[in-house]
Amino acid sequence: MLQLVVGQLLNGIIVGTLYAIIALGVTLTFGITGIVNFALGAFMMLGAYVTWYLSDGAGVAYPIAVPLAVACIALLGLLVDQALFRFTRNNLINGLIVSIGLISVLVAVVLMIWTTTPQNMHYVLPGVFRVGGVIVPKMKAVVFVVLLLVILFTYGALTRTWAGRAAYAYAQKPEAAALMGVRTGVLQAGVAAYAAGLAGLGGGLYASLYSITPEIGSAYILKGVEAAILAGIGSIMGSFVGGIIIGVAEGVGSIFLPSAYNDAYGLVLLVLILLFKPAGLFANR
Amino acid sequence: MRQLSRSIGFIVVSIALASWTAAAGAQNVVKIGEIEAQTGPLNTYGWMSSQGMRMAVDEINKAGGFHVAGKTYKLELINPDTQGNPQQAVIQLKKMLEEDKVKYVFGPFLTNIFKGIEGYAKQHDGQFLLMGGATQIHYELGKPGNDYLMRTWNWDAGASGFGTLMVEYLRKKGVKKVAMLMQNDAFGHVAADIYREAFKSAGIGFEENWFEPGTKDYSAVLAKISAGKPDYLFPGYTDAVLYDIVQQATQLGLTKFWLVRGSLGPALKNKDYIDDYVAYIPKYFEEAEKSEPKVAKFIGDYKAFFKTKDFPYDQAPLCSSSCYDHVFMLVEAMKRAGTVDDVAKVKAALEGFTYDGLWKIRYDKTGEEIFNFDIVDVQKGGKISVTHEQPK
Amino acid sequence: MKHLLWIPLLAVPFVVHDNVVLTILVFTFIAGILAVSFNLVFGFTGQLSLFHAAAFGLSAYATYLSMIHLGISFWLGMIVGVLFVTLISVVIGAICFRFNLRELYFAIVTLAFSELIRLVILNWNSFTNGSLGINFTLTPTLWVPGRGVIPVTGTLMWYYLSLVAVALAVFGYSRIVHSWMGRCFASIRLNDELADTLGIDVFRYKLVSFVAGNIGAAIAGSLYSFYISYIDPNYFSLDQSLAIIAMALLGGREFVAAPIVGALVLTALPHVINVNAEARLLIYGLILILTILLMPRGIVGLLARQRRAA
Amino acid sequence: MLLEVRNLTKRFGGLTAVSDMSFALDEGDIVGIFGPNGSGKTTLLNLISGVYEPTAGQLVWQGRELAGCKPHRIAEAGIVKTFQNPQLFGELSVHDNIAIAGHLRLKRQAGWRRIATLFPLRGKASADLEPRIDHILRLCRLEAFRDAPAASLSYGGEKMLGVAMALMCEPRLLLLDEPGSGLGHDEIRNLDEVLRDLRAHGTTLCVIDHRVGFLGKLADRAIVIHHGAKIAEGPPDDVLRDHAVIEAYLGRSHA
Repeated sequence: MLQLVVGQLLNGIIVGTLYAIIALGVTLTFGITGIVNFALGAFMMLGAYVTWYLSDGAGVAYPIAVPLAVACIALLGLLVDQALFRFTRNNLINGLIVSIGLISVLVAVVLMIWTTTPQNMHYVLPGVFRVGGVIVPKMKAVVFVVLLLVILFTYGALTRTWAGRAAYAYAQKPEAAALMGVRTGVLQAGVAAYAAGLAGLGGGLYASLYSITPEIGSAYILKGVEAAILAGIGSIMGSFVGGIIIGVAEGVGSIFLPSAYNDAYGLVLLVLILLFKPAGLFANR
Repeated sequence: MRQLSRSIGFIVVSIALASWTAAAGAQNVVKIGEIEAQTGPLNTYGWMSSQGMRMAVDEINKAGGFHVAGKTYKLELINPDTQGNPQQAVIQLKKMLEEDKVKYVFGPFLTNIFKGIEGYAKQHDGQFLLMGGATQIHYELGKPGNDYLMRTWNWDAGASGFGTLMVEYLRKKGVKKVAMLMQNDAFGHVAADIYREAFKSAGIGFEENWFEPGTKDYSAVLAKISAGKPDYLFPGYTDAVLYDIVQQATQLGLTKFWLVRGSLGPALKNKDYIDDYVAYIPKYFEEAEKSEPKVAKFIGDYKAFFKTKDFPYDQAPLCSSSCYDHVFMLVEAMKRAGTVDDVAKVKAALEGFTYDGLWKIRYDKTGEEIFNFDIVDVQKGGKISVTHEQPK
Repeated sequence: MKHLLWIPLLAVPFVVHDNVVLTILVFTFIAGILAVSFNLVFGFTGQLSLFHAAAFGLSAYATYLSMIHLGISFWLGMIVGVLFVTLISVVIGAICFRFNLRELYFAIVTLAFSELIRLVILNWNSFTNGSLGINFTLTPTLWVPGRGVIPVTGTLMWYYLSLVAVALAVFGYSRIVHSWMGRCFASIRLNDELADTLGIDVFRYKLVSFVAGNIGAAIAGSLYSFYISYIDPNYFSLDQSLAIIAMALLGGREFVAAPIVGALVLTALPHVINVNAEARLLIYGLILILTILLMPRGIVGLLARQRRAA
Repeated sequence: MLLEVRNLTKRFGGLTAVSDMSFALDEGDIVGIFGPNGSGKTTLLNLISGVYEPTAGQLVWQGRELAGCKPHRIAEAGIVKTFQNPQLFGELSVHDNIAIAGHLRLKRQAGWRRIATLFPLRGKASADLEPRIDHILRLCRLEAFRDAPAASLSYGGEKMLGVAMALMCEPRLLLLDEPGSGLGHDEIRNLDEVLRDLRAHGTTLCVIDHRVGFLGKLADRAIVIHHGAKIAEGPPDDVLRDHAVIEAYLGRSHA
């Protein structure tokens, strides 16, 4: 029993980091552009498809396919931001609707190219680690490490570099930051692209773990938004912890409770946390 | 606000026009309809079957149509996409029956679609045939007021049920305990109800686990299952979930699988990690392609028709080929009945013979299909053994 | 004046003898009730509720199950459904507004609640028949002068039933919106702190608006489920809520009846343009995007502006 | 006694914005509260109007404890405040802004009967607000802008509308936060008239200003606060001669 719980704790943490990478994108875009971009889920889906296509279709080695996919998605994110989201800055509802429309468009495109038959990438790194009866698939461990590094890097970049501080300052007080010479337009575009890139990375790594269908985006964006919110939107490390909280809640929850309610455990936590801390766990207000 | 009324009026008219123009059709054409989800999370069956029908209709028309009572007819296929949404299905079916005057409708495979259209379809009992694969249809067959219904798939349970034979196959292997891991949706529950009984009567232990459709990471529930040490895992239907379940199950030491819906794909991808994978496959194309010329021809035609190099071996058996057969079988029945619009006669004809196409298909007296199928057993390393079953 | 626009709708069945068009309109009217009531909460009070689809589904279940288990008529069942939804909405609304959840937070928490309700309905097999859904064996009845009490069957009867329902909904909601209470809603939407210092009980009127909106959804739910005569947990899906938002936006947020136009377009679209599913999905997405970017005031807003300009 | 403020204190974290403030207002008083910028005047008003919850102390309103009540309860009790930089429903017309402010009047007049007016055949309850709205529009010289969107008003106009909305609430105690700041001469005179009219109708006024402008003449009692504490209270002329006050304004050297 214990090893079952420990195993799911680990698994929950790993699955959680996949939510976290989306949550991170959500938090960044919200902080800088004032909208919640639900299309990040679709970007993740695209990232998965592109990675799969590059490695299984075009025969690019997986470690190279992923960065390529990330670059593509980041570029796409940039284009979409300039073409659409530039006009919905700081308008939550409009941004939401546009991103939902964008989801339909992207899914439609994927359907036209790859149909709905689930795609499965070759196994990049089969096999598992066994530690005292606790089983962790090797690839999952890799995914966890990569995502963790990226999240830490993002945190560092935002707190240590000028651009990062500019972003932070902007998120706190847009006018002031603008006065201090932060070039708003560039900043927003950059963050949009970066968030898209994060989603693309999530997708690229996802492809090595699960089968790919056009619907995968929706589940992950919901979990991502949940994570970002229960952590307190705007907090980098918060979104990380938030993702893990949801992942663990699902993993451990479905050991003791009926697995059919899997999705509920995260939601219940979310509601409870918001009721006792309406701005989220890590919110600084 | 008057603008509002004007715009409403405008759109109403445009809809009307659109549907009327759609209603206009040529003579000597037999319209056949299809109500299936060709997109959406559960579209595999609908998508594949619509492919099969498109091929069949094209072949028949290319061959100059068919002759009934001295007249030559061509087929016109009307297959909108329900997207798995009952509301759309209702409207589409109404359009078929009332405007396009379609008398033969194939589908649906999805239970919620069937439930959605059933109320309306009943009102047209006797005026058309609905030939669908949805498991729920089984429970409606033969009831008064349901003469319009036929079911185009083997039924799991019962004497000639393929499920019974599948369980029997497992019992012969000396299996004591099976753990089911099913989608928590309509078919999932139907399957649970059927196989709970089937395994009980075969004296095999049966344990139920459920997951939300859309789940990707099953390791939690799988870990829980493997703690119970079952002999075989009975994973959900559709490949969308099978690939993930099989991979994650093998990682956790669950290496034996038994399934009644879904393809061999997951087994072949994980052939080095599984020990045994028993699947119900309506027809094992990889083998049949070599042994049966008809099948080889079909595969060739498929590649030509859809301009693709690779034939979806794992998906095709699910239905595209069975629906391909159904069109030919329907045409044959019309010939035998000597009419294209007397639904009752055509139905009687359908039930009156065995069609020998890719499949050997016949209907039982309730209007449910019985066809031969294969039990494919994949061993570690990908060694495959096939058992051909011909239900009585 | 604007009531005149109902007259062409009354006449439609005499002009258009086409069941498909009428069916599309029936779905449009029912969806219209849904969108109009949603717009009370969203467009007029400024609260983005994602609970609307849940209210719709809950009432559908409550109506049918109460008819089965209490042996009451459809109309009583609908009242049960409405009361039940009212009760749930009061609880959920009170929680959200008492803890002063705003914008995104409100949206997500209401979404969370509807997801939880969906999961309960989905897994409470003994009572709701779970994912298999329920096939209705009962039909609503109506007293028609000269013909007595008759069951509501056939597209034509449903057409008029749903037309009356949506007309009543529009009438009722415009009474609210153009009253002192509508002004309270507007003040909350525009500047709730100021409203507070002017003596308006923000909590109370947010709650009133939320509940009033969900009641509309409840009525729509009972009608819809009996028209399709089938319910399953998909009624609660997020897509439903999103479709409702799309209708309200496409029609126009600032007029009570405008969302009906959005409902018409989105209901009719799949059947007017005959393209494959992928293309249809593409078009749907483009419509949403272009509406926001090119006509944020919606179709009716656009027409209204043109009229003012002319 | 109308309102009694007892040892009112507000701390934000370490900062004490208002400390141990006590004073009383009688029916019909016009009290000016003076103090340099950042001396805690606005915070004091926000405490009285319930925008902030006091850290300590009481607000006794006609013998009833108000501290901790929500703003709308306090407004209903009869205390209404205007904002230093005007708060409006920008996209609504001037008339509608005032009409919204009529909510309390409606509530007092119609009570629960106002629910009935939602149903057909019962007339609009807001109808009987109109004469009052017109009166206030005239009083505040806003008739010309009746149907203009509030956002289109000049700064002075916006401040006037703020006062007009406060009047529509029919307060027994009106708290004005720097009503004069940023106004031109005519606008000041107009404001002065409005306030005198209020006094004539016996409305109690509590006006804060950082400088002793026209209020000096209007107020019949002045309270000077500095660093959140009361340093002087009494007739304006005496108070403004007080050493502490001069110090607070001009610094020690001039004392």
